Parts: sequence; C-alpha cells; structure tokens
Amino acid sequence: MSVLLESTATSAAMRRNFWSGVWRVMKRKPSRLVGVVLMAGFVFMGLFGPLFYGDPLPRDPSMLTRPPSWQHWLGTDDQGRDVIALVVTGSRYVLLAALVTAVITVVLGTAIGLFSGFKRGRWDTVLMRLTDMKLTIPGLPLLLVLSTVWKFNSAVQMGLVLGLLSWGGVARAVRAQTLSLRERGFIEAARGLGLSTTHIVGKELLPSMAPYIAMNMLIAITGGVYSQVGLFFLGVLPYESNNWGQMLNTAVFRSGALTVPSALGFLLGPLLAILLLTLAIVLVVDAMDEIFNPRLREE
Amino acid sequence: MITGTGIVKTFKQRGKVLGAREVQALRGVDFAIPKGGAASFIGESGCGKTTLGRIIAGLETYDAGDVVIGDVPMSPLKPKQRQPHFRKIQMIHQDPYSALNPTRTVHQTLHAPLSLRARQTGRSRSWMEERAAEVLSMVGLDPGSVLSRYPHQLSGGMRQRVVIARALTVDPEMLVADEAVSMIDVSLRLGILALLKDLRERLGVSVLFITHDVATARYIGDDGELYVIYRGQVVERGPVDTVIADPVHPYTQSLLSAIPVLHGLELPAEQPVEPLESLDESQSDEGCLFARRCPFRGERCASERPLLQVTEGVPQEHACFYPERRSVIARPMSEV
Amino acid sequence: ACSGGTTDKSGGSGGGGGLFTTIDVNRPGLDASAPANPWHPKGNSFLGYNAMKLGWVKNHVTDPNQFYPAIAEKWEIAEDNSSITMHLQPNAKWSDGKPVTAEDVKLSIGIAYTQGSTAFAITPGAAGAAADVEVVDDRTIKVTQDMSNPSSKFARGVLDSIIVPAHVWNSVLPADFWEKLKTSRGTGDGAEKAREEILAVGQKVLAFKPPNDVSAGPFTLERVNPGEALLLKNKNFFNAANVAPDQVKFLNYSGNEQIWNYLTAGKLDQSGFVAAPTDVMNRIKQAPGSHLIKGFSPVAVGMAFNQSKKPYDNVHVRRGLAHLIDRQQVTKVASPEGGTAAVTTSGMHQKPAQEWIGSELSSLEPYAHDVAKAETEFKEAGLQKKNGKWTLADGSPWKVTMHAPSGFSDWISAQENIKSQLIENGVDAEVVTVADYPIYLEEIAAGKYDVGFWLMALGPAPYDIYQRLYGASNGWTNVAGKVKHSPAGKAGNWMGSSEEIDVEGVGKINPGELTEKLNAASAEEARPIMSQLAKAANQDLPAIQLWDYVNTQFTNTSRFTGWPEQDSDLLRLPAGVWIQLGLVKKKQ
Amino acid sequence: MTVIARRLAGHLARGIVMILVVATISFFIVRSIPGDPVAANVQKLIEQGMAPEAAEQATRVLYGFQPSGSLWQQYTDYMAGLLTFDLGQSVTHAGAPVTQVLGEAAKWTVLPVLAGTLLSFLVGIILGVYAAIKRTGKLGDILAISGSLLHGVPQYVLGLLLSAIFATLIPILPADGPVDILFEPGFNAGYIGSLAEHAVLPVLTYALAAYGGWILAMKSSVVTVLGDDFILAAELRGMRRSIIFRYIARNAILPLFTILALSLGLLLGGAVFIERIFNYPGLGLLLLDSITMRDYALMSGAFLLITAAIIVANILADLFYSVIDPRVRGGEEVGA
Amino acid sequence: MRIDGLTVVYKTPAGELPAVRDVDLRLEPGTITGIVGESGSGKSTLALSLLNAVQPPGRISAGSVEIDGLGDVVGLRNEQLRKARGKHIGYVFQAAQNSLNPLKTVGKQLLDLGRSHGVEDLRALVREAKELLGRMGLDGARVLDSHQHELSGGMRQRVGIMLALVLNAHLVVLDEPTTALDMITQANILKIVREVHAERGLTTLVITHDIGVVAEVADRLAVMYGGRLVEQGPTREVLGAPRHPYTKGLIRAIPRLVGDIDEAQALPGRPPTLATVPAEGCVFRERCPLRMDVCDTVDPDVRADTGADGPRAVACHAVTVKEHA
Ligand SMILES: Nc1ncnc2c1ncn2[C@@H]1O[C@H](COP(=O)(O)OP(=O)(O)OP(=O)(O)O)[C@@H](O)[C@H]1O
Ligand SMILES: Nc1ncnc2c1ncn2[C@@H]1O[C@H](COP(=O)(O)OP(=O)(O)OP(=O)(O)O)[C@@H](O)[C@H]1O
Ligand SMILES: [Mg+2]
Ligand SMILES: [Mg+2]
Repeated sequence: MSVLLESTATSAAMRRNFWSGVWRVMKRKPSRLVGVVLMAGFVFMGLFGPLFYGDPLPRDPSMLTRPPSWQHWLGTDDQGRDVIALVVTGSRYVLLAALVTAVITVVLGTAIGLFSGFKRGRWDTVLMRLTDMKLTIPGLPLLLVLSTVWKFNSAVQMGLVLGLLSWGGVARAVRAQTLSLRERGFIEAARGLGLSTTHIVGKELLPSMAPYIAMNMLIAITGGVYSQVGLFFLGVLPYESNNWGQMLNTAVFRSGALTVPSALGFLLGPLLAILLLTLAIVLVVDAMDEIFNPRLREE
Repeated sequence: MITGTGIVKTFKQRGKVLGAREVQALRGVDFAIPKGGAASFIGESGCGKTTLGRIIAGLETYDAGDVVIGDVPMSPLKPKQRQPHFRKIQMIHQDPYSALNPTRTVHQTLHAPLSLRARQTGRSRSWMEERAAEVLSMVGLDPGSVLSRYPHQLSGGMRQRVVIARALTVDPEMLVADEAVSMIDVSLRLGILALLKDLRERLGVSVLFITHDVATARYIGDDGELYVIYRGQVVERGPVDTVIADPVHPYTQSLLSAIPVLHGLELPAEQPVEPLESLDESQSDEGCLFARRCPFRGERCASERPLLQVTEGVPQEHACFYPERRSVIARPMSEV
Repeated sequence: ACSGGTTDKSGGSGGGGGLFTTIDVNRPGLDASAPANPWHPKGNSFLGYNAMKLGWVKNHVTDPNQFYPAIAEKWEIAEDNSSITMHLQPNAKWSDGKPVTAEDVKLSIGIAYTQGSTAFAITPGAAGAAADVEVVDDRTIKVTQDMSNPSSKFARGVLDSIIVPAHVWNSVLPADFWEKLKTSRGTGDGAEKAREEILAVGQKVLAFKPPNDVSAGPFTLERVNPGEALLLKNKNFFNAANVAPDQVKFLNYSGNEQIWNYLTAGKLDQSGFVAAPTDVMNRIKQAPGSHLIKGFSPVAVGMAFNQSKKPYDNVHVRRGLAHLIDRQQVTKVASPEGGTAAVTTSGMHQKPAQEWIGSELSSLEPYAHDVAKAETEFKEAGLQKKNGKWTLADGSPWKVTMHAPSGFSDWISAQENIKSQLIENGVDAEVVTVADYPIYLEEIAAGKYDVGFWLMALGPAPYDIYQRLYGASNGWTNVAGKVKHSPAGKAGNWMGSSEEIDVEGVGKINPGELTEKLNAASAEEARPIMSQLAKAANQDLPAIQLWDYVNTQFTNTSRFTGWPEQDSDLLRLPAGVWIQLGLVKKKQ
Repeated sequence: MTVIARRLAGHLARGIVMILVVATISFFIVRSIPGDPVAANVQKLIEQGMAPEAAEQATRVLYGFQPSGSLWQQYTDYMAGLLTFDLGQSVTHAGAPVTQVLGEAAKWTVLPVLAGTLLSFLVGIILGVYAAIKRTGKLGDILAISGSLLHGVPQYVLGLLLSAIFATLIPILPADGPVDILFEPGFNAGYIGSLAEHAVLPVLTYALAAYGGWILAMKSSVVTVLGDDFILAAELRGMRRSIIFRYIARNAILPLFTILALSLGLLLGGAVFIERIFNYPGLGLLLLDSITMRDYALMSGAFLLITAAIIVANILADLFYSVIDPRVRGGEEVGA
Repeated sequence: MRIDGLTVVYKTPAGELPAVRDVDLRLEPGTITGIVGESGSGKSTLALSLLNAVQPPGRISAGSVEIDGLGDVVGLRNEQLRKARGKHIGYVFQAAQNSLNPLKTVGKQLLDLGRSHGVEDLRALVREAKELLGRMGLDGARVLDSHQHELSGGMRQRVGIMLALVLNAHLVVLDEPTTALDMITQANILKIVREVHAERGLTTLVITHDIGVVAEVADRLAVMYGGRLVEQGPTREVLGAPRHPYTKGLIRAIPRLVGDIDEAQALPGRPPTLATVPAEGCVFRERCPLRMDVCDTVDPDVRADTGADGPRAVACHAVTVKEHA
C-alpha cells in the first residue's frame, strides 16, 4: 500500500512539474501568453458575447455603412449596426460550427487513422485509398458543389458537414503515428502480453498521441471557421443574419468595401476576427508543441 | 517444451504495381527448447534471427512449418485461439527504451497485464500490488523507488529489467531475448545476462537468446544450445561450449574468427579463418547457401544444398559436406 | 489616332471618341459561343445596336401605342385596333448592302409566330393575336388582329417585332409555313398538329446560327471574346450619318462590384442601372464626366402575403404590418438610389397612379408608419401581446418568415431591415433565402411561403399593372377570353385573396375580372377601373407596396454627349436606340 | 528508369480511378439537386415576360441536350462521354461544349496559380533557410510565426486585405478583372502590360497563401538536414561553405516537391475566392457562377477539371521527385 | 599530437557542464590509440574537439590541441580551420550513420572535397581514391559511381575512410568505426584500419565503446569515464594489468568467449550522465570498490610513469596510495 501512496504522491509532484514546465514554456516567449489570452477571449466571446447586446442588435438607420468613429470603432454595417457588436454576436454561430467541425474531424480522423494503422491489411488499404481520395479532392470546390444539395440550416449542421469532409488529414497523420508507434516495442509487448485492443488503443496509443490530437483539434477549428466563413462570403449558403462570412459578403458585394473606403471597417471586422483567431491558435499550437515535448519543456 | 519444425518465412516487398521483391528470411528452421532450457541464435545481420524470434513469440506469421507449444501445434488454430499459447512466450526487445511506453509509469506498465490476469483468475487488487512488487524484486529492482517512475527516469539496464519484469507478470514459460543486451552499457551487460540465467534456474523459464555477440551466449547457462543461422538456415547446432570451441561449419568458423582478440588477456587463435566479405543478398540460392563465400568449398557445394545432420565424430549437428573442426577462437592467456 | 477624352489609363488602342463602352445589364455573362440570333436566350444580339425592331415603344404612361420609328418609318393603326399598316424606311439596308423589304418583315413575323410572342400567339383565344399578314408592296406591310379577343396593345405587339434578313434566315421556316399557320388557327386535331409543328420550327429558330451577323441596325457584331463583344458601325444603316460611335464594346462582368469599379474609373460611357450603395454611388458621381440620369421604371416591389396561412388571412394583420413597417427606412437601407419609398399601397407605381386616378390617390390610406395604429389593428385581428411579444389569437407564437431569393441583395437587405423593425416592436421575424429566383418563383407559387417579396405595378399597360396582384398569382386566369378563378392553393393561386372584395365606397367587385377588362379597354374606359382596383388593393392589402423602382442610368460625358434628359421616356430603351436616333454625339 | 515507369503506371492507374470516382460523385450530386432546373427556367423566362410556350421552347433548346433515359443510362452516357473528353454542354454558355468553356477559363487560373506558386516557392525557401538558421533568434521566431499565420489564414482573407489595401485604400493596383477593358486584346504592349498589372494582386495573393507553407516546410526540412550527419561530416572534411550550403539546400528542397502538389491543390481549390475577389474569369469563378446559375454540366465539369488538375500536379510532382532523388530512382523506397 | 588540459562544456539549463574534463593525451606518430568509454563518457566530444568542431551548445572552454605542423587547433578560425580539416586531420564517422550526401555520387563528393581544398589535379585525386578503395577490397570505379544508398554499411565505412585519407591527412580520427556493423564487416574494417595505418604511417585515434575493437587494433589504450581520462597506456599492459578500478571493472565485465565464465562480473551502479557527474572529487567514486574519503573531495591527479612499451598514466587516489605504501 505504501508503494501506491508513494506513487500517487510522486504523480502529484509530476503534475506540478508539468505545470511549472508549462509555465516555463509560456514565459520563454511572451507571445504565447498573448495567444492563450486571445484564445480565452474567443471562447468567452462565443459563450457570453451575445449576452452583452440586445436582440435585435441596436441600430441607427441614420448611420448606414459608416467608417470607423469613436462611437463605432469599426464603423457600422448597411443596417446601421455596430460592426464590433456584429462580430461579437456573430462569433457564436461561427465558433460553434467550427467546434462541431473540429470534434467530428478529430474523432472521425482519429478513429479511422487508428483503425487503419492498427488493423493494417486490407482495411488499411481501403481506408487509405479513401483518405487519399478525400485529400486529393479539393475541399472548397467540393463544398461549393455540395452546397447545391445540402441545406446548411444551423451551425451544428454546418459543422457536421464540414467535419465529415475534413477528417482526411487527421486520419492520415494519426495513421502514420499509429504505424510508427506500432513498431515501437511497447505496443508489440502489450500484444504479446495478451492485453485487449481496447487497452492498447485507449491506454497506450491514444495517450501517446493525445497532444498531437489536441493540436490537430485546434487546427481543425480554424479550418472549420475558414470554410464556413468562406462559403457565406461567396453567398452560396442561405442568408444568415449574423455571421462573419455574411458580413464579408454584404460588405464586399453590397456595401462596396472594395470600391469605397467607407465600408472598409465593415470588411475589417470579420477579417480581424479571423486573423486574431488564427494568430491565437498558431501561438497556442506553438506553445503546445513545446509543452508536450518533454525534452523541450524541461530545457 | 517448445519446438519448431521447418519454419519458412518469405517477405514480399509489397505494394508496387509491378514486380514484387521476395526475401527468404527463414528457409525451414527446426529447433527445440525444453522447459527451463536455453537456446542461443547467432548469425550475421539479416540472417533472420529477429524474424524467428518474432515468429516464436507469436508476433509474426509464418509461411510453412509449425511452432508447437507444449504439444499443441499452432498452425491449425485460429489467431484468437493461438493467443493464450503464445502468451506463454514473451519477447524481450532489443531497445529497452522503445519497449516501454514513455507516458506510463512502471506501476501502470505492470498493472495492465496483472489486472488482466487478476480478472482471469479472480484475484484481488492487493494480489496485483504484491505481485508487481514481487516481479520487480525478482529482476533486482527496488519496488519502492521504481514503481512510480517513468521510463525516461530509469537507466538502460533498469529499463531492461522492467521489461523483463513485465514479461514475468504473465508467468511465461519462455523468454525470447532479441539482442537484449546489445544496447546496454558494457558494464551492465553481465547483470542482465546473469538475471536471465537466474530466472531460468529459479523459475524454470526457458530462454531463447538472440545475439550477435557469441560470448554472451555462454552466460545464459552452460546447458544451452547454440544455433548458427546463415541466410535463414541453421547451419550448425550443438551445446554452446562445443560449438564455440570446436566449430565444424566454415561459416561458424568465420563468424568466430571475426571476434576481436583481447590482446593482453588472450592470444590469437591457432587456425583463424580470414574475414569474409560482407553478405550479398542477391546471391543465387542454388547449392550450399554459403558456398560462394566459403573458403573451404568443395565440388558438391555448388549444386547441392547440405541439410542439418549428424555425422560421425562430430558432436554437434551441422549443414556442411566437408565438416572439419578448426580452432578459430582466441585462447586465454591463463591457459598458456 | 482618335481625339477626344480618354480615361487616365489612356493608351488603349480602341480608346478615344470612336469607342462606345457599355454593358448589357440583362446579360452579365457575354457568351463567345452564342450565335448572333436575337431569339436565342444567350444570343449576341443587342437591341438597338445590331438587332432592330419595327418600332421602338415609347412607354407612354397611359397610351401603349406610341413608338419611335425604327425599320418602320411610319404606320397607321385602325381606329378599332383591328389592323396596322407599316411603311418601311425608304433607304433601310442590311449591313451587306441588300435593301430591307416587306418580305424580310413577313419572314420575321413568321418567325415571331414560332416563338408565340404577344401579337403572334398561336394559342387559340389568345388576346390580341394577329390574324393575317399582308405584303402590300415592297416597302409596305399590313397586319390584322383577330378580333374575337382583341387587345388594345395589338399594334404594340406588332411593332415590337424583331426584324431579321430573309436572305439569311429563309431556311428556318418551311415552305408551307403560312399554310400551316392558317391550319393552326382552326380547331381539331389538324390544328393541334399544326401548332405542334410550328412550335417545333420554333426550336430550329432558337438554335439557328447565322454564319455572320447581318444587321439593319447601326452596328454589326464584329467578334465576341469571353470578356467583351465588339460591334462596328454599319455603314449601310439608314441613319448612319448621325451615328456617332465607330465601335461599341459590350463588357462582360461577374459582379456588381466590377461595374462599380468601371464606373468609378469612368471607363463606361453608359450603363444601365446597377444597384449600388450610397457611398459607391457618390463615388461614381465624382468620376470625371459621370452623370446619373433617372427616369420612370414601371415596377414596384411589395411584401406579399399567403392568405391561406394564419394570421395573414386577417386583413387587420396585414394592415397592422403595413403601419409597423417604415417604408422610408426600408428603402433607404435597401435601395437608396434605385427606388423611392411607396407613398401608399395602390398597386401602382406612384407616377402612373397620378396619371390614372389623380386626386383620388390622396383619399387612399397611406399606411403611415404608426406603431399605435398597428397595435390597434393587431388587437382587432385578435392577436395578443404577451411580455411585449405579439402572439396569435390562440396564444401560440407568431413569427413573420420572409422569403427572398439568394442573389437579390436589396430584397434581403430590406427584409433584414423589416425584421429588425418588427422585432423592435414585438413581432418576431426572420429572413430565409432560397437558392435562386426560379426556385423562389416555383416555391412561392406552390404556396410554400407565408410572406415573400413580389414584383408588382408593372407597366405601362393598365392590365400589366394589376395582373401581378389580381392575375394568376391570385387565382384569375384567362382561358380563351373567359376569366376563371381557381380557389386558394390551387393552380398557382398562392395569394388567396377572396374572389370578391367589398370595397368601401365602391361596393363588391371582382378584381380579377376588372383586371382582365383592362386588356381591351381604352384609356378612358380604364380610368374608373383603375380607381376601383387601387381602392381594393389599398383596402384589402394583398401586398404591402414597399418601394417603386427608379430607372437609373449612368452616363459619362468624357467622350460622348447628348444623353437623354432626366425623366426622359427614352431611358427605358436601350442606348443603341439613342444612338440610332442620332442623339448621342461625339464630344467636341 | 523502370522504377519511375512503374511509379508512373501506378499513379496513372490511381489517377484515372480517382477521376472516375470524382466524376461519379459529381454526377450523383448533380442528379440529387432539388428542384427541376427545366421547370425553374421556364418559370424564370415567363417572369421576364416571355409567353409560356416560348419560355418552354427556349428552355428546351437550352436543356434539349440534357441526357435522358434511366439514371443508369444517363450515368453510362456521362461516363462514356468522359472518355472522349465530352463533358456535355453548358446551359449558361449557349450550349457550348463544357470542355471549350473550361479551356477558355483554365488559363486565367493556371497561369496565376503557377506564377504564385513559383514566386512563393522562391521566396519561401530562401526565407525558410533563413528561419532555420536563425531559429533560436527573434527573427526566426517572427519568420516562423508569420509563416504559420500566413499558412493558416484562408486565401480570401489575404485577397480581401490586399484588395482593400492596394485597390481601395491606396488605389495603386487594379482589382477589376484580368485586364483593362479599354485595351484591344491582342499581342500589343498596352494589352500585355495591362494583363500583367491586373495579375499583380491575384498572383500576390496566391503567393502569400502558399508562402507560409513553403517557409514552414523549408524551415523544418533545413533543420532536419542540418541535423543530418553528412553535413557535419562534410564540415569535418573541410568542405567549402558554399558546397555545404548547396548540400543543405538540395537535400532540404527535395522533400518539398511532395508538398508542391499539396500546395497547388490548395491554391487551385482556393481559386474560387481569389477569382471572385479580383474578378478573374478562371475556373473557380466559373464553378461559382455555374453553381449560382445552376449550370450543372458546367458545374461538374469545372469540379472535375480542378480535381484532375490536382491529380496531375500530384503525379508530376512525384515523378519529378523520383527523377531527381537517386534513392527513388535507384528503387529504394524512402519515407512512406 | 598533444592534447593538454582539454575541457569541453555543454550549456544546459543547469549551467555549463563539462563533458570532457582536463584531458591530457599524447598521440605518438605512427601509433593507433584507442579510447574506450561507456555511453556518455565524452568520447565523441573529445574526438570533435580535436578538429575544433564541438557543436553548439558545446564549446572548448580550456586546453589546447597541438598538432605537428599545424599548431594549436583550438586557436584556429574559419578558413585555416577548414583547410586543416580534411587535409591534416581525417575524420571517419560512425558507420551506419549516413556521412555521405544521399543525393550525390561518391565521386562527385570526392570532387567537391578536392575543390574545397584547392586540389589542382582532380584526375590524380580520383586515381588516388580508386587506388585506396581498391586496397580496401572495393571496385573503385563502381563505388565512385554509386550513391550512398547503393552501398552497404561496410562499404560506406570504407568510403568514409577513403575520404578521410585521400587528401593525405596524417592524423585520422575514427569515431565508433564499427558500431552498428556486423561482426564480419567489423573484422574487415578493423583489418583495413590496421593495414592502411601501417602503409601510410598515420597517427590514428580510434574511439569506441567496445574494448574488443581497441584490443584488436590499438597500440595504446585510453579509458574515459565521466569526461575524464582515467587510465592510459599500451593496450596489452592496460588490458593485462589494469590499474584503475574502473578499468579493472570494465575489463572484468566483458563476457568471455573462452575460459571460466564466472571470471566476468558486472560492474555495480551505472555510468554517470552529464548532470550526474560529480562536480568535485573522483568521477568514479560512486561505483568504486576502493573508495576513500579523499575521493569525495579531491579530483585525483594523473600519475604517469613509463612502462615497458611506453608511458602509462592513471588517475586514482587508491592507486597512488598503494604505490606509496
Ligand atoms: N517486415 C519485413 N518486410 C520485409 N523484409 C523483412 C521484414 N523483416 C525482415 N525482413 C528481411 O528478412 C531478413 C531477416 O531479417 P531479420 O530482421 O530477421 O534479421 P536479423 O538476423 O535479426 O538481423 P539483425 O542482426 O540485423 O537484427 C532480412 O533480409 C530483412 O531485410
Ligand atoms: N548538444 C549537447 N548538449 C548537451 N549535452 C550534450 C550534448 N552533446 C553531448 N552532450 C553530453 O555530453 C556528454 C558526452 O557526450 P558524447 O557524445 O561525447 O559521449 P560519447 O562518449 O560519445 O557517448 P556515446 O557512446 O553514446 O556516443 C554526454 O553526457 C552527453 O549527454
Ligand atoms: Mg535483428
Ligand atoms: Mg559518441
């Protein structure tokens, strides 16, 4: 028993060690803290953003498509609403859909990659041909074509479809990881010991890949944001009254943001949001890269 | 008792549309390892040692022949049914670092097979803890300090011991040690070898020892057998000391000649064989596999393949038409 | 080599006074592979430029039968509209030098029959169909109307025909075409078969590819690239002396922003209306030489209701909504330059409304923006207000779901604005878009929407104006000269107004029958009917008229001058007509 | 050379299968689009004031060439057409063959994409080397983060920003189509100059979109190569810096060829945004237009062509790679 | 070549730690010197510092490496250093590691090498290379035409030796020349090293963790432990009569092919790493059977004397004490 006690005590210490390692990694480059803060900001925005504004958003019909001012930092849209308010309230749809996309992408990609890499043989061949195919077919054009058939009626549906279309990369990467881990002695040893596949996959493989999967998930989130905003921007999806992509669409094709500067604020709002989200995720992934690499963490 | 009869394994370089390449890794290998016994396999790189080890441990399939565990032949069984039998044979990997999951502590590593076993036999949690401590003690580790550590916090020798301890959790009948000491510091090697020998003696576990360092084969136990493999074929087989001292197959002789002499401790051999050129895989398979490199080849060798056999006056089995004992290894200074 | 103003990006070989640049707003994608066939839906045939008609309709607000001369120099219309005799331009020639003859016209009319267009319909009983075509002499031709179901627009239908050269197009009509046409006017199987055969010829017409463009207009098609169509001046055009540009370039474009950029850079000499936000419009106005000419456009947009759906069956709900929606604001947001807020819902564009019913217009309910009135109306309809939200009479939630086709950004913008206005006043609302306009039309006709935007008040003929409210969409159809009403939800009747309306101060009327009467009525006869229909539309409110469109044209005086005046009637004709009439001049 | 031939054969076989699959997918997507395009078009023409019969006729002319018969029949017709490069006719282009319409549009996509790829490749690998050498410094950080950012950011963001900055805010570059409308098309300086001027922003966007990927890939590739022993070995043999640099560069660039195809795919896929933003009449815009105008034959054609281009790019990149990498050329598999 | 007081440190989070500490070594012309030591004992670091090529974050913090005809290598910079490498000192990499550019044929790399060192007659260089390869039992022309992947491990190693010698370097450093090679190939390579060394009159340094290799080829043997040279002397003497307790333990730990297997005994404890090497006192004391109090605090001096076959040196308090006694 004392053995057990000691082991929990040390694992607590290990955990402390881990967090101090994390802190070290963060401190090494302050930009990473910026990334974490930005990311937290986006999460907060998606969760609580809409609560700060009325429904419908306050608007001023005498201030249609105005450039930035003190009152409206990024100007107003063609309905006289504040662009920042639009970006904040619009984030929920975008981020929710992106989250759904990411979850599906990662779950599906991991499952397929694991299965394929672990089973190998015929299944592997079939699944990887499929994945290759998925990866070769350009995603955006496919989405465009699909948009003629599919009705993207809600954020969740949107995320679902995007997720179903984007697991390829993760599957390929997870498979490669699985294959390389498979070759590692410990997986073979576990098989030799007669441990169940569930154990091998759940306890040995997945934990080894967890950081990698987490990073992929973050990257999948950006992917989800990009595709749906892009589709709305092109105007191939049903109108959504408050969405970053719709804002881009209205700004460019209706308010002439690329012809006159007055609508630039309206255009910049969602663009900045996307840039900041990308930056946040790039910085956090950069940090995670080091955090989950014990060697780099402890340096 | 674990025996193998005529095991054949051919690898196909898979994939490309046209022209698959085939590698004959094993060409009908027979072996028999009694309970508690030991067998060592030596041979140059690529001769099929690892492949054989993996086949015996149930990690690789084979194309012909059979592995018999106890008296159950494996071929007729379905993969699922083979599993419990192969579990009696545990593999010890060459690289102790990759053989342990870096994300799991020693405790967790041992826990998984133990809980499986506890479940099967209806034993309690406390048994698991006891058993974990027991196997660690068995391999000469202090459970208290080791259990909570991660692999990267252990030295190579300790890691290898943990690997062996893990294998012991399932009460194996045989350990397959593939170059189990080659990646461990020289000063620690003997410790692991002694451990394997000790396990044989105490637990009656048989050991299949794969090595390229013939000397280490002696440390598994003096009752062991030595198998010399060349290009997937056993060319010489006999008690370790006999084969080392009086090799009859030219290949064994070349191999032993290549072992550096510890000048100062040893004297050079009396009849050393000139070093061979490196193996060329693309050589033809006709006749004796070794004929092209053999310094003593005769006219039969080019057309006929010798099989493993016992001949008059030679204590060990060999696959050579012209067996001749040569003293190719260094002699200890003390003897002179 | 050419003098005259060039844009700041000068140096283009075709730049200068000789090149006239424009776009065809109806066909953004110019098609290099399409034939120069005026009947082909994508044909590279530009009215007024290389495609000519007998005459150019003047679009008079009340008189449909006024025209500018084109191939026909002058014409006489019989008192009772029973026939029209046309005299061709004495020196009209095709671009290959051959004269334009009455035979050309006859062949063109024959082709028109295969297309079933207005005056040349072959459907039995069609209103205002031509009965006979008679070549009087080389330059004179007479067309008579089938008086069994006459239309006051007959002459318009005839003069509005496109004329093509017989020596190029001869082959498309079979030799026995005119006999077949005669047969088709009868009844029975033979006639049926003849009609089918004529329709089959129609396909041939559509698919016909003239080997090269032979035009009687001021220009001929030189070539079409994917990005542009180039037309060269036709030296043989009868008024060639007064045609200013040597070349015309039609430009392709993929989106409105591209046109905005062309216009702000002053690259277009003329362009039809393209919706643009106010700031862009101002920027365009600032471009050197740039002008905006506005005129009457006989079309308005309304928010139409499907009265089969609750609570829109209740007129008080419709009226309440009309009071709730600030049309000024909607127009300002959605169509600041291209529309004027509807003064009231009369079913007519404001300008013809004044012509038709004059002072009576002011007696109509204006449905001014008035929240209190809206509440009264809603209460009268039995709606309930709970926690500041209006619900249906039975307390179930009410949401105004407005539909619009995806590409129609002004409609979507208007609906978004209406949505906000409604929500701010306790009426829940949403905007739903449909992939494209055809599907929108199909679905709205199938009664799938509660509320949708609907084009109305088309002009200039009085029948056209009300046909959108009291025509097929509301159940009335003309079958062989008889008006028939289908019940709500059947045969395209998606609006579902009642068949008879008790109009205050007028009494019970059947708006569909009244509308049908307009077809054959003279202006004098039409006036009282228009008044009754206006009152009906105003009181019953099948649609809330939101804004009247304005015909806005962009012109640029850097290279050409002589553009039509503000409010000119010419604005509704293609710029090619302005050019061939000799209005447009090279800048000196 | 046989290895390359074998690879080519494999690729071609796979590529053809891919194209057939994609064609099948797009065929069935098109068939499952809700609403009847024929009926819808009739409705539209009627709305525009055409008589119902005429509207129907006009529509029939437009759709007259639509395949008829059972779904299976249509499918086989479609596939048979595919074999002869017959993709049907475009409704929105007056019944012109889809292949012709696509061919017209392709140059507006392919040339800028290639130019952008080349530009980003050159700049990306140079800065990538820099980022790798300075990877521990501030500059390296900035290069890496900006690379990741650009790599991550979608193309429309770049396109919109560039357009907003250089066409709207400081209007120094045109964004209103592929060429100034006042120039006469042809081989004259004005026209070509205008083409080039109008291509700046789209090419820049393509380049920026791909640049991030190059710099990141090149950086990690250089870092890997720098860690390779042969570089240290060359240094220890006293090789000249310029030679070592060439060793690094060549070895680092080589694996990038596998990314080339990916990058081209990314750019081709994103062409729809860039072409929409800059009004470039290329394949992407064609695809978008065909979707909004419900021109199904054109839609599947454009989609198919974009996919086929990516497949071909993949094949070419791989072949090129195999030609210049002696390991592949010699038959050894590298990587997986 | 004379190495004096050489100390090489690596920068780690725990500060700069010495991987090679205060090493004195003399390579007599025409001899083969072997350095043995366990993993992490600083062998490679020492080898690299002979060419002043310690990779960051490491640096030579003290000491000198004097080479006849070159001077102190530690002081050389840039071009001088580059010229010295290859021309004066040949360096042979571990066998299985890829020390050849995978994209270029051996011949092209040979030419690159020639150009780098301003060799005028490249044809002669190629001839020389072919001859060298031929001497090592290879078909020179074929090998020069091959890419790295077309050569086996043993062949690559021979090419490595050829490249180290082709410019007539007189000092050759071989780091783990046979690790990861087959024992048959190993025997071949060792034979070649011995022959070439004798033929060209080289000064050779062989670095390995395998005592067998050293015993086979080296005239002199140096034992490294924890960054220190703990013992050196003629191979036969050191093997036959080791003085330092570590050397003794190490030799005892070698599995024996002949004789009594029980003679061999494992060395208790485990080798130190950079972080666990004691900062002061004897590096070996944790595992030393002869440990004394003085070992904890005082670093033993190197004690040199001259034996029958050449000088011997050992750094151990216990040995010193015994000698005094
Ligand atoms: N998975 C595989 N696929 C193809 N060929 C294989 C595979 N595994 C082994 N081989 C081939 O089979 C032969 C025997 O390999 P094996 O690994 O058993 O040799 P070994 O004796 O263990 O060599 P070493 O001493 O280098 O470990 C070799 O030629 C090898 O290339
Ligand atoms: N780049 C580095 N940064 C930090 N420590 C290093 C670095 N390179 C080597 N070391 C440390 O220096 C010590 C000596 O390393 P070196 O590579 O010289 O050992 P070695 O004797 O060659 O070992 P091996 O037999 O494993 O090759 C080791 O403890 C090692 O951990
Ligand atoms: Mg092996
Ligand atoms: Mg080393």
